[in-house]
Amino acid sequence: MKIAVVVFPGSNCDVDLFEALHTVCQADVEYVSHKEKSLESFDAVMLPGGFSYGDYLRCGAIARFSNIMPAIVEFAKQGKPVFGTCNGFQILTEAGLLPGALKQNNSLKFVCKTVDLTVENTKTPFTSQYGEKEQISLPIAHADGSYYADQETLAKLEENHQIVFRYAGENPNGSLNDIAGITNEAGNVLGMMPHPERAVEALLGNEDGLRVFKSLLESGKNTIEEAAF
Amino acid sequence: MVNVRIFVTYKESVFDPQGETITDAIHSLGFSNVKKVNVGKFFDLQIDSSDKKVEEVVKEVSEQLLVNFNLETYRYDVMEEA
Amino acid sequence: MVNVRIFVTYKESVFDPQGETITDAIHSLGFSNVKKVNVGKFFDLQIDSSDKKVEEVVKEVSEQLLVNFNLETYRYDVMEEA
Amino acid sequence: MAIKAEMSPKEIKETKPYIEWGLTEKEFDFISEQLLGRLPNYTETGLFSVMWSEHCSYKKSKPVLREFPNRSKRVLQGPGEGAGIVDIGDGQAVVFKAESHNHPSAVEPYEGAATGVGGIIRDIFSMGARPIAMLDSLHFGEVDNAHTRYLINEVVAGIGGYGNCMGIPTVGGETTFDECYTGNPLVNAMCVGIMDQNDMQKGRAKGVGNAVMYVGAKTGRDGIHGATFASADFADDKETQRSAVQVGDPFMEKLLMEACLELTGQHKDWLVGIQDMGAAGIVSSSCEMASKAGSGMELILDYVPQREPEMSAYEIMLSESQERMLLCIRAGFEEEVRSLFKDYGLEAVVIGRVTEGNDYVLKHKGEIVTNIPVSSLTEDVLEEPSEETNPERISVSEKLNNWVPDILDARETLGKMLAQPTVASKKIFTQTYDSQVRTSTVVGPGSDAAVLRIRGTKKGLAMTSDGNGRFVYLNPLIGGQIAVLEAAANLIASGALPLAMTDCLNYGDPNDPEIYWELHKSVLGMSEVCRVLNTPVISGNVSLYNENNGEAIYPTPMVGMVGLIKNINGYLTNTFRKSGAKVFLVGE
Ligand SMILES: Nc1ncnc2c1ncn2[C@@H]1O[C@H](COP(=O)(O)OP(=O)(O)O)[C@@H](O)[C@H]1O
Repeated sequence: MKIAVVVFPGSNCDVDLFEALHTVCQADVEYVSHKEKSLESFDAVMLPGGFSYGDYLRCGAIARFSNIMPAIVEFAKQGKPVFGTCNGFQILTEAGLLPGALKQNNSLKFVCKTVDLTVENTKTPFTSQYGEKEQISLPIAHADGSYYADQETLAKLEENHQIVFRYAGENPNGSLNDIAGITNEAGNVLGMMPHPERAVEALLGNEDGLRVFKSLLESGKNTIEEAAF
Repeated sequence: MVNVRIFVTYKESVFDPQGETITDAIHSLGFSNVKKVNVGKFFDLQIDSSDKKVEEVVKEVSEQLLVNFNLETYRYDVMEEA
Repeated sequence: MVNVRIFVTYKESVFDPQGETITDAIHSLGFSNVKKVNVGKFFDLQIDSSDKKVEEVVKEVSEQLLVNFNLETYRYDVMEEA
Repeated sequence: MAIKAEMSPKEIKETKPYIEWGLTEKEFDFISEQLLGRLPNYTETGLFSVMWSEHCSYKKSKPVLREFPNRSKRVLQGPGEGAGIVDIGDGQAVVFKAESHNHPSAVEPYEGAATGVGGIIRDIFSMGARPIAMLDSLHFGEVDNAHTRYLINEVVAGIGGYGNCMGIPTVGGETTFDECYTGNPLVNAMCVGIMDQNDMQKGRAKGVGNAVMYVGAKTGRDGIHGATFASADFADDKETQRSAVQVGDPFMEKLLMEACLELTGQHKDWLVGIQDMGAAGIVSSSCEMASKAGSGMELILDYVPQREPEMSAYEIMLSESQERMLLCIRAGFEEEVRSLFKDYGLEAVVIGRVTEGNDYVLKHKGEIVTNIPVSSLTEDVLEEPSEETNPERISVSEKLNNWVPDILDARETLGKMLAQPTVASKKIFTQTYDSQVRTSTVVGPGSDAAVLRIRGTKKGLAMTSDGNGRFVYLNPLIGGQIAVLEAAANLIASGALPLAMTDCLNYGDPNDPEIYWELHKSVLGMSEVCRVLNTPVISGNVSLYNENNGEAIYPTPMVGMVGLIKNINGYLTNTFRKSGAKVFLVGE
């Protein structure tokens, strides 16, 4: 499986995603510039955290007009795995690939800490290696992570099991329904505020995020095997 | 040249922590007669009106870029012709 | 009740990176006739006018809290009596 | 801003506006009579007033700074460049420096702190290094004051706002509260970078005909006279006269950093020298680059990208607009450089050339607006001898017996101590900093020192910033010693070998002989410990005139230190790891 890490002007967790995949998981991964127009030859796409275009206007609002975005939208439509963390999640909502929006934290402040989460859906390409309702901890680092969607959308998210991660215990930003990560209806696009790529090595004190990447790589094996038959 | 001011605010149903925080701060300064504060942003655009209809441009720019309809709503005033 | 809208903007000489970036984005969307974008914020205050003069309250709240005079300047409109 | 007709040289001599700009009459006369042999014009007077300020010239503190040891086997670059560089083996080096932004932060705390962070980051990547961590050292008044609380919130938000957006983790620092900082808070920031030794760059412009290129943000009227402003003390009635503070644009700086690192890492053959435009903007960067290389320089100011209309030569040269760098590019590679920066959405413009001789020539609108020797702005600055006297409080206290605290209820005393804001947890601040981005932070805020791993190696770096104005106030010599020892102890307690240090010397008005004495004695104390520990001072910063309405702050040297951990798995934290473990007290 070949994975693209998209780099926007102002992305700054691109290295972290890359290293998590490359060094820790020994995956086949490449940086792809926002200027590119094609994702041909890739099997999965990851959008990193950071401050694309300075997060001026709204987080992710300007990045969604990058050259690469139509290719990402097409990629998602084909049912291939697309993942966004933090700013990546914000870009996916701004681009309409995921419902709802992320607004300023209720505290009005940036918050960097480790939070507890419940894994709510293990039937996605990014969570198959977790147990149903498993409790994990992951770092968050954002100023605009408060998930918002109207009641109707929220009800649909719940009903379709699109909520993948929920804050357990304290809600750090005011997200509705304690939402920390969701998928699209088809389940192949996942956006989450926490940073699994920051939790993949014992040296840094937390490995709870590793299985997001392992799940993805595992899902790749399955599809390749399927394709082979 | 036409000047247009576009006002963007959260929809009514969306909780605005900033408005609340500012209201509290105003009260703690002793201005208890300020009952409610809403916060919004505005964009002043200078538009060259020669080629395209100004209102069309304003709508497109707002709807494509300046406003996120999941959260926000907008209004605009076309100000003076400069 | 009186509604007051306070407009806060950067002073002219102050560099506004946000306005520049948004202008670039608008241009890259193809709206080249948008010449300039300035960004500001506004505060809508509902003020109970019975006790103190409204304008005084507005000035004090703006100058003590809402406006940073190192960088910003403000204007306000007293809107309708509600 | 309307353009006022500029004063003629004669008018300048007669009405002495330069005194307002920080130049003394003696200096002005020396410049006209000895250095130029004529009266300087308006622009030139402006250049002298910023370049001869303490902030740019260190004319007051230089004699004291000579006390610091600055060499060891590991030091690859000592003081004098953007930042110091230390060998950490395997062809790698660590680069670090600290910088103060006290006065700008007192006036406009958010932008003041943010642009302080931006400035120190540029110092690091201008050496060819990738910034990997930020630390800060903050000193405020007591928290029961509403204005102080405002300052704290804004300063902390400004530091986080800039560093978070840049994707450089803020991993440590210190925060203290004391009455003496109420009107003049201290905001010091330190940046640490890492590099391959063959990527080392210097800020110099040599090779006649090579291009002087300007890159980054456009020049506006922000912060004009900021450098002199940093060297004159505050009084409340001056509040309204203060010049506009610069606004930071971390997004622009992120692009600038990536572009510069591509240039320094992959196109060394194009590049002769690189320096950031910090205090006193174009003038200080350009004349320092020429001065260090013994070159002349000619700049055409019309080519400088400008944000505002009708800027005068004086304004263009003295502007402190942020996120700008100056490059010296080998003739023939200008186009390549332009296109490299364009790729990042940035402007790179040739604004002049390196020339033969020693003349610093500026042209604007077809006229020569400056023509002076380069050295007159840099090397010829008059050092100012200072008087020193031992403050009475010290001579009196020396005769007293040591005060011994009388603790009746240890539990109660402990409780009270822990409730002191200076001692209490700083989590509410450090949680607003992204301390983990770049996924190399092994130990973040909350331990003795921060620890980062170096990717691709077994090594790690420990880093800390420490200072204690109260100790230095009570006894500058011992206080200075303690400052360095505390930093070193923090590194050792994290499992690291201290390598070298940087500093920010925050003091009051050096023309006061007692304050100069404090400065001198504390630097002697620090130097002594540096020699013992073999931790030379490789970079640093001086911030004098930290006073409010005539009251000086405590003499507050901030010490920033970096240590090497040979095997990252051997790092230590300040927590007990399991119950039942033995506890030892080491030392006397
Ligand atoms: N302003 C700050 N920025 C970042 N980290 C800070 C700051 N203030 C304190 N810290 C962190 O909090 C911890 C405790 O700080 P401090 O009270 O100065 O302890 P110590 O005196 O033991 O160094 C340290 O790890 C320090 O890095």
